[in-house]
Amino acid sequence: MATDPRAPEPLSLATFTQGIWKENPVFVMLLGLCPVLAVTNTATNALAMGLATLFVLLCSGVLVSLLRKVIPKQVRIACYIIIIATFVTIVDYAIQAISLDLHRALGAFIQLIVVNCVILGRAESYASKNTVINAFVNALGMGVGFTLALLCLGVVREILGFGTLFAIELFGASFQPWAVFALPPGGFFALAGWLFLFAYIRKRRAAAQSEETHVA
Amino acid sequence: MSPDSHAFIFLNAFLINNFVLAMFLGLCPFLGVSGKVKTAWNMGLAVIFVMIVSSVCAFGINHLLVRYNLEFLRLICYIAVIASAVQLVEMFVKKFSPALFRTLGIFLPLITTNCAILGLALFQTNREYDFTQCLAFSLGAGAGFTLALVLMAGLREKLELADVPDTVTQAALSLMIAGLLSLTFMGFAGLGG
Amino acid sequence: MFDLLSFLRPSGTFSHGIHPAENKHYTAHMPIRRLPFAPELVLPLSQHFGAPSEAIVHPGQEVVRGEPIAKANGFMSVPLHAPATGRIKRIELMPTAKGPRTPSIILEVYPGDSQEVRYDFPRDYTTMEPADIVKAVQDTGLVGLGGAAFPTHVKLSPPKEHKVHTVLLNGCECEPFLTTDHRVMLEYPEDLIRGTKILMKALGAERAIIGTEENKMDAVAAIQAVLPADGSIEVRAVPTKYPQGAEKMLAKALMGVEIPSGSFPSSVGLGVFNVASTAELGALFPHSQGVIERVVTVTGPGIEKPGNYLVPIGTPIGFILDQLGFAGSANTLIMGGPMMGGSVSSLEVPMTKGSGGLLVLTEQILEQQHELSTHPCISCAQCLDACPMHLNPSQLGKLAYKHRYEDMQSDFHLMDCFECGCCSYVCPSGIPLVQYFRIAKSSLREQAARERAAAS
Amino acid sequence: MSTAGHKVVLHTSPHLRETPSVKVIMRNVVWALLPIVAFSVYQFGISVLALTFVCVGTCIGVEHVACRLSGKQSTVNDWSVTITGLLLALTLPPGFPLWMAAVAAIAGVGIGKLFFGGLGYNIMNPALIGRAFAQAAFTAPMTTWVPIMAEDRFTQFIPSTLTLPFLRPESIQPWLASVAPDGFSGATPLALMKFEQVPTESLSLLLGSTAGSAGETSALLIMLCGAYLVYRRMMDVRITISILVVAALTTTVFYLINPDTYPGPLFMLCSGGMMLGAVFMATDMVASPVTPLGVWIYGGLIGFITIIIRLFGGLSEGIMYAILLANACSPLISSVTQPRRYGAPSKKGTG
Amino acid sequence: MSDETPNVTAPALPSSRKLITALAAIAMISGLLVAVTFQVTAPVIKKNQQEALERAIFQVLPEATVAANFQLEGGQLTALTAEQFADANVFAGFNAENQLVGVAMEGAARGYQDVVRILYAYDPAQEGILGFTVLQSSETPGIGDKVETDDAFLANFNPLDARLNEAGDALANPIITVKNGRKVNPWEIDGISGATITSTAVANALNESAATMLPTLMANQDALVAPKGTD
Ligand SMILES: Cc1cc2nc3c(=O)[nH]c(=O)nc-3n(C[C@H](O)[C@H](O)[C@H](O)COP(=O)(O)O)c2cc1C
Ligand SMILES: Cc1cc2nc3c(=O)[nH]c(=O)nc-3n(C[C@H](O)[C@H](O)[C@H](O)COP(=O)(O)O)c2cc1C
Ligand SMILES: Cc1cc2nc3c(=O)[nH]c(=O)nc-3n(C[C@H](O)[C@H](O)[C@H](O)COP(=O)(O)O)c2cc1C
Ligand SMILES: Cc1cc2nc3c(=O)[nH]c(=O)nc-3n(C[C@H](O)[C@H](O)[C@H](O)CO)c2cc1C
Ligand code: SF4
Ligand code: SF4
Ligand code: SF4
Ligand code: SF4
Ligand code: FES
Repeated sequence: MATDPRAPEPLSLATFTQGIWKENPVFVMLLGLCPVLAVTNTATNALAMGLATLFVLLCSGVLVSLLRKVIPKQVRIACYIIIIATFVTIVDYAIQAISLDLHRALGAFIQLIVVNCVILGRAESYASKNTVINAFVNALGMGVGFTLALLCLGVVREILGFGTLFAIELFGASFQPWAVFALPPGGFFALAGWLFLFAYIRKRRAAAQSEETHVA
Repeated sequence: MSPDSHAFIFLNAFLINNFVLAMFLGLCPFLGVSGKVKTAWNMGLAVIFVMIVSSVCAFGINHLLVRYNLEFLRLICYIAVIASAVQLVEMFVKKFSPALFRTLGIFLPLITTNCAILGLALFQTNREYDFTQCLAFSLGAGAGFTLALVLMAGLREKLELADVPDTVTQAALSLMIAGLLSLTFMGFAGLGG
Repeated sequence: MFDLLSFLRPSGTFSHGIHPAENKHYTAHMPIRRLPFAPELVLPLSQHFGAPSEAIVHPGQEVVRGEPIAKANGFMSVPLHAPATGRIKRIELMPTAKGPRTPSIILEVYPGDSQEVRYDFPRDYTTMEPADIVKAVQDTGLVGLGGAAFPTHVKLSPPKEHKVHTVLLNGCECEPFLTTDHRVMLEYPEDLIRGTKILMKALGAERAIIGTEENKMDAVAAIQAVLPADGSIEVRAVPTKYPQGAEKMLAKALMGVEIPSGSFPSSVGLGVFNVASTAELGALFPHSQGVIERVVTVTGPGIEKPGNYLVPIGTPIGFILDQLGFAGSANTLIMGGPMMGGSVSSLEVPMTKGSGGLLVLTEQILEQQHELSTHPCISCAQCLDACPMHLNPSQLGKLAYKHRYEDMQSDFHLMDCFECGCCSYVCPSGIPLVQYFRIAKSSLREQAARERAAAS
Repeated sequence: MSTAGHKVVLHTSPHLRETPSVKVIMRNVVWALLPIVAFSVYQFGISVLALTFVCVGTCIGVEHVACRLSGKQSTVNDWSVTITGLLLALTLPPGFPLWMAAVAAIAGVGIGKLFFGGLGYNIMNPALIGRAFAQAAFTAPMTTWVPIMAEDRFTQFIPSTLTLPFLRPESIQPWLASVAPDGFSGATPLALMKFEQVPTESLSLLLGSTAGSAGETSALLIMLCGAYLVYRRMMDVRITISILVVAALTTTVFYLINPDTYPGPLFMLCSGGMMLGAVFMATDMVASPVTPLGVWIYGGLIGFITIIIRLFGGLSEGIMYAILLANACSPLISSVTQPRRYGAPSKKGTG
Repeated sequence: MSDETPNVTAPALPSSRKLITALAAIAMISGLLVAVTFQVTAPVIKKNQQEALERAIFQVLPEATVAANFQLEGGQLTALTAEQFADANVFAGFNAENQLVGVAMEGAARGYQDVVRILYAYDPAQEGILGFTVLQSSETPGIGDKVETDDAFLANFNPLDARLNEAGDALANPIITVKNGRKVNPWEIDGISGATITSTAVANALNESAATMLPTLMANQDALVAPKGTD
């Protein structure tokens, strides 16, 4: 891989954690937003979607990394897409076998994992250039980061939209749910809200830091 | 209007269950290419175009797959065939209408493999639309995408001149606009029912 | 605002514009009177649009009233004449209304002198060739007294491809408070008609229309009494509305034509001149005299004795205020009218050829308005409905706020704005739109100049 | 007096201004809204009074706190947020739980206005965003109507009004039975028309003796209050006119096709939120186009969409969504209808 | 070149044979993987589907212990095997004594947001509808989904009159929704206030399905027999 500008990365803790916080695919990179918004009206759906994506990320990451010396550059994207589509199909059937209700709730979005930019992006920019172990760890980090982000939304939307969490009633029958969070606009609002919150925290932290340096 | 009529299929994909604002399909290009109204128009045209191409392709392939009982290969085939069909058409356009290529061309690679296109193919298969229904569906979906994109771009251009608080990032702003648009489009629920 | 029925009303005016309180009652009825000579007159060499004049006197030299003291520096320039008999004291940098200090001739007036104009060489325009008239007009040092101080003779030599058929005389005086042109039309109608004929001759125009606003019907009557019998000159009153006096608006009102963006009136066969300029021409030309004084409306709530005064060019503002008395300890002094005039920074600033008004506004009046300037644009569209150029000041203002000057120019025609101030006047958010536009224009001009410099 | 010691104050032109400031305009809109609020209180009693106070109070509170947090000077004294509160209250059902009204107010001012930078920068009508949010979040309470002129409306709250925060409102059926023993249909004139083809008399619509949102009752009163603003030149009447005209025309077309299923134009104009929306909400200048032609298009769009939703949509009322949609379109409308400037070269010339 | 794009020299292509081989190999691997997965999961999925259907059937026919699949087409009622459930449109429920307790059929109509699909139970003995369950809907949570939970609404179905007319070729009275609290006749559905549209969708689905299915179904009542060989 002499032509590659980026040398394979040594394995480190950051390989795993960058996907969770610093390069979180949803909150930072804003990738793969369609499933993030479409299937997070309940925490269960969010978790299932997250795990499905995680699975595809891991498998495709490992396979792409394994085959990285074999696949010719010119057809690499096509190969990645075929690999990803394979694992997505597998996940799709697996979920149908596990629970039809879940499959119905997630709808076409399981199959749409194929086009999720996170996965192809990882395959192209990381797995194809790094060792299998690294690819695995990195994909795990990304997948966990993606799942956590989905959960962040799913939890908020389910609690507000239905008054439940993982289908367990939280507040009793007289609770008034805020149905808007179960509806499409609520998805946008919740994600915008999280982004706002993170920006606010970041700003506060930056302010605190600059004050510190000022004092020092 | 009957749920199977072409007019209703169009209207449903266009307004009632707008692809972007209600179905959450194609959000990445929606957020990425909605900064300028002019770009948004061109992008919208490109999407309509690709949607029709892929809808037709998907319809044909599905026919074959069903005939040979190979439905489990559907996803792989869709994605491969749509991508190559768009590539082919792209080459064709580049050759015969460089002007058209300059307006649409840059967007084509961006959209060939995104949720909106694949979602369209999957939905039309699930709903068992016939050929003309597929056309109505893809036109409606493309028009709905374009409408949402252009409205969004107009609002974002307007907000470029606003004093938006600095804790509101560009992404949060776009998502909030999308949320409000989505809230607005709820008014079309049940239209034509 | 929200003028629903504008399209039903007969034209005869332009569309949009505003109706500010006229405030002409302070001075409209007061005949023109002479103001005493200040002990020292300050004569900037650049009182007009174009190249500064070149001094032809030296300190210590004695001059008589009416004698040329500076000569034109090229075609785009005019000479300067001594407004009083006296002695040249110095030639040095002095403050002017526009701000920066410029070279000026300082003339010490002889207090005992009778101050008669003895500089007088008769000539007859009817026998002169147009080219000679143009040259003679330049020698009078006449510049547009309507505000822009554009040399009049330059306007008499339009580009070859333009044929001027009609001369429009601008007697609208749409600015509130000012009554200079009104009094001139009322008191010197013969001079005005003579001036008009000179202009027509110079331009080869068949026709002239004197346009004024409906609030000056007495002036219309005065002029009608002296109109030539052949009907080549007529006088017409148009609805009172600001900025009716802008030449583009006047052309629309009187002729129903629009002067194309970026062109001179001559491109549609028109020549537009202020009535005071024309009357001055009519008075000076037959005697080959130069401009040495002009009528100035000194007015405003801050002035004790408002009126229309014949003021020698170069009289410092401080002297006028001392003569006429003023109220309050802090005032804004405006050269010109409240809509377009600029406020001056020092009492030493002299009256020049272009200044037809001195408006004194007290600090309280201005403070009452400061309450306004607090809000962002609320898109109320009042400014769009006011802008006589049919621009979009709302959008221009928002772009200016974000320093997007290029977009203002390319997409929203910033350069068509003539800074009339209608938009600022109506803006309920108190946005200083005109100020923004001025800054934007000068920034763009500077940039263009830099680019030109870099290219060459 | 001598010029010695005289201070010269610099100022840029134009030196005089004579327009009412934003504050004065907004204050006058508040005046114009007060009679409508008063009439609503008269019809529905103290519940609407409480609703108004909660909406206005919350709106003002949210704006004040947000300004504080972002270190800006509080902008509540420009009165615009008071209008938002009043209009929001007028668009809610009279017995709407107060805590939900507060949520609607927070949503309206928070995500509808402050998120985008406050006065002048909002992209849609904040009061309507508050209502749309509430409609999507608390749909059932948003479609629970009560009869006017209930016997003890000045001494008793409608039971749902005082629902505790985060809880569902209790059923108002027993209360309804006690105040309207002869059977209150529980439907607005629009819902009656849409779902049961029962028309309501035009006179009652004009006078407002029908059920509905707090402020969507008397078309006549709303027109009068709007006329005051038009007279003071503080409202763009072109928008109102175009909405009403296009709505009437659209209705007439369908009415002529089939007078049995489709209502007539008078009914359409006077029922529901049409009047309040056309007079007070579509005219919010911030979210409407600025160009003269754009304003007509904007109004026409609202009128047309409203009628289409009313006649063919799932909902009985469409003015709110129509206004929000037209708000979203207004930047586009403005940009394609830029006025032709004075002296612009003819189209061919520009090349 | 007429094209404006700069002419970049492409990197030397490896032989196309290599490209095609790589692609084909990948495609083969993936095809294999997918095929295997499909083989493994297909029976489980089918079982799941069948179970889901039966759960729905037993939900609307709580007294039934066995269900049988039938296909009603062209005026004919044909018995199907348990595996052919995908082709069935009539499901008969029998109790422990092998007595017919009711028939479940599907109906669909436009609701507030999208089409509402329901499975409803019809009792030929009482000529009435016993209840229904929602198979698919995207109605608003908290509003439209009340049709499944609202007690007053469910009380409409004990049973809802769906008698055929004298000739037996149409419903005697069309099933309609009336505004909440206005029900007077046994064939009317008392709508949920605030969810009139979804209530109407249920009525429309019932009315349309009943009107088309019932005449033939009642004519072929005798074919509705319990499946043989079940215990
Ligand atoms: C906003 C605006 C208002 C004007 N109003 C007047 C006016 O009332 N009277 C006038 O003579 N010139 C007015 N002018 C200047 C005229 O456009 C024009 O330059 C002038 O009449 C030419 O005559 P002059 O060169 O003799 O001054 C105005 C210009 C502008 C931009
Ligand atoms: C129904 C109604 C009630 C009003 N009540 C008051 C009032 O109580 N106090 C008041 O100052 N103006 C009230 N006004 C407005 C006044 O008539 C007047 O127009 C306004 O105060 C002028 O204020 P401005 O000059 O600041 O615009 C009311 C207007 C209307 C239409
Ligand atoms: C966000 C939103 C969601 C709605 N969802 C439903 C629904 O799921 N089912 C329904 O019948 N009506 C729904 N509606 C419509 C109204 O709640 C109600 O049906 C309509 O106004 C008729 O009122 P009525 O049932 O009291 O006559 C919804 C309305 C909104 C604004
Ligand atoms: C005629 C008029 C109508 C208005 N209508 C509304 C309205 O419907 N909703 C609202 O929140 N504010 C309204 N306002 C107030 C103000 O424009 C609003 O608070 C801004 O939209 C906030 O940026 C209105 C103001 C005027 C002058
Ligand atoms: S306002 Fe300006 S243009 Fe009008 S008369 Fe006065 S100086 Fe001339
Ligand atoms: S100052 Fe310029 S933008 Fe403003 S009204 Fe006058 S011409 Fe129009
Ligand atoms: S562009 Fe405006 S400021 Fe510049 S010269 Fe022309 S009118 Fe004057
Ligand atoms: S700039 Fe001023 S006048 Fe123009 S729209 Fe904005 S607020 Fe209104
Ligand atoms: S995730 Fe849908 S377009 Fe990227």
